[in-house]
Amino acid sequence: MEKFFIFTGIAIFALMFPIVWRIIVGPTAIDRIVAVNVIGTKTTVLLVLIGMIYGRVEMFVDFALTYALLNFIGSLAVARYFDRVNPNKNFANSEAKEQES
Amino acid sequence: MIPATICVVLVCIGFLFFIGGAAGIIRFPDFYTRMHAAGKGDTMSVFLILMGLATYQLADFSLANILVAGKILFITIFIMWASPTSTHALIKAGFEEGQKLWTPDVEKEDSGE
Amino acid sequence: MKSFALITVILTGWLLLSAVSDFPSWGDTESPANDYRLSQHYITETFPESSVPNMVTAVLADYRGYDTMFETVVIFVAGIAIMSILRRKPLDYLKDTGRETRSYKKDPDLIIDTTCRLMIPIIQLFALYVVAHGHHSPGGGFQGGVIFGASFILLALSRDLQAAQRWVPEKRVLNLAGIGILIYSGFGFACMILGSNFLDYEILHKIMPATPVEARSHSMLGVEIGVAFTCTAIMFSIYSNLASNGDMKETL
Amino acid sequence: MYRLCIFLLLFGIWIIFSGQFDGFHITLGILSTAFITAISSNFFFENRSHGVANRLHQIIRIPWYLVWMLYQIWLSNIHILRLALSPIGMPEVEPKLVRIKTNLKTDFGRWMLANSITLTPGTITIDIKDDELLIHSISNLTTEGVEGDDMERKIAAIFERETTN
Repeated sequence: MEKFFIFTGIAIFALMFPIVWRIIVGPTAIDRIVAVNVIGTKTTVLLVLIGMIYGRVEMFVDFALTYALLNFIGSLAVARYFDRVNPNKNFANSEAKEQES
Repeated sequence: MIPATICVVLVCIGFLFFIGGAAGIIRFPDFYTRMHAAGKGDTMSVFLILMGLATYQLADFSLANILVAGKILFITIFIMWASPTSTHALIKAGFEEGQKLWTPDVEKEDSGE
Repeated sequence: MKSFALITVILTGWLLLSAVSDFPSWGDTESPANDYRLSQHYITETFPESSVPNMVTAVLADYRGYDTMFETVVIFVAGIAIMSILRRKPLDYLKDTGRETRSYKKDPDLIIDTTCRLMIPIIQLFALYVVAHGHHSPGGGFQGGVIFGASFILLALSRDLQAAQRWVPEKRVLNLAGIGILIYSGFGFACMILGSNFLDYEILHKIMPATPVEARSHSMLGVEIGVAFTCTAIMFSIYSNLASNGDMKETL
Repeated sequence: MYRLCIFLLLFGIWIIFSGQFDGFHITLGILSTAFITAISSNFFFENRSHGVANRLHQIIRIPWYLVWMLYQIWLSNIHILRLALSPIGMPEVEPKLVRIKTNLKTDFGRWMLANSITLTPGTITIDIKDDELLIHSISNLTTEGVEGDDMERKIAAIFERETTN
């Protein structure tokens, strides 16, 4: 069973590489950020798996929870930052702009 | 033996969804559709894999193991709870930044209806 | 200029990597760190001496308590430094740069707001759990403090900085940071008053309902609470100064 | 009364976190839970005028709703998987922005609706303003799905039964 966990961990790790490709080529900044966010979610699972392999799940579960939490706060902060970079667009006047142009 | 089997099945299905999410992130044409793959593929696969691990944890039944399984369940709930919100926040940021909407006929149509 | 930076980075990286070959190999029992009898002492004697199962916490808060106390002071000083560089009176700030205040007021988003509202108390509870179980599981004052600070930052992100400032005004933040260090050094001075060395917790069993060994464990908890106070306050202070450019008006 | 409920709820979460039942840790748990209750119990419920019966009704119904949601998320993932692995050209992908109106009155109901939409097949809520939702939908099938009001009725049955809002 331990081997199964190790292989799953390696496979999840390998799945991060395609997403790293998206981080490198991603046409806009926000594409890259989405990809980083996805890698963060995978890391949460990976941490629990590592805990299973080492037999110390009760410790690694705390790490995983903290990591998920910081990942969430990070993505919210990035979203806020993007709003601040473009402060004059929002739900109401995006329609107006479309009609003008 | 039964918990181990359930664990293997759940982890494998979850991993399949992870592959789907990764393929979507690479292959989908524009930001919004990639967001679909990122937000959804992750939620369900995390749920399945963590549930599988929690089941395996319950194989030798004791109070400590029940609590650890509860904690894993808590992580799952947290991710299911936070993921829609962060997906929404990111897609809203992208929308307000003016990301182009991809449609099959017209490659470069402006965002909007 | 960019290529110069690249060459510098590559050179430095090569230097660091070449130094790796001088390290003892992984898990080497003959290496200086493992050979010396101090590590043996930590591994075998930590639990009998202080009744703390987590060795790292015992080393951090007891055997090297003096070191950790000044780490806390470093965090405090970092917060004060960032504040004194960025913080200006709003009016002077306007005169200096001639920039208009961007009245960037965003109405809170319903979804983000509700999620964060439901999440904040649970995050705070988790932070207190990390602090309180520092001697059992990984964690302790620094980590718990950062998570607690993150809950305030989450409020500032989901609404705006003013909402978080109403809850923990700047004055209270700085008071908390000071109180944290005061708690830590207070434990040290209490030991001195009772006639022992600075931060030698064993003597505290005279004023605690505990045996000398348990007194060390309980004092470590107290010390970590102090660290947590400072970390929380300084985390939030650094965030609010950096995000609002020092004037506490605009938010990220 | 309200604070007592919050205290018990948080203490249950603490027990799951902590996993230690000696007196020392339980005391620490009670102290920290009381502290959190004192400083931030106001965050939890906005509308406190619901009666006990109403709350019990919600507590019983929410798990069923969650199970239904899980089934929907399952479908959603199958859908995404099929789209992502479909051959070159992706004939089924036809992204579209949809605006729908909702009849839900309370903020919490709207929050639930928006998140449910984000989690179900092929749709993501981009923005929500008063009773109008802007939704990005990935294919024709999901566009039809989101315009029905199945989900909205389920949420209304749970959260807006005889509300006094």
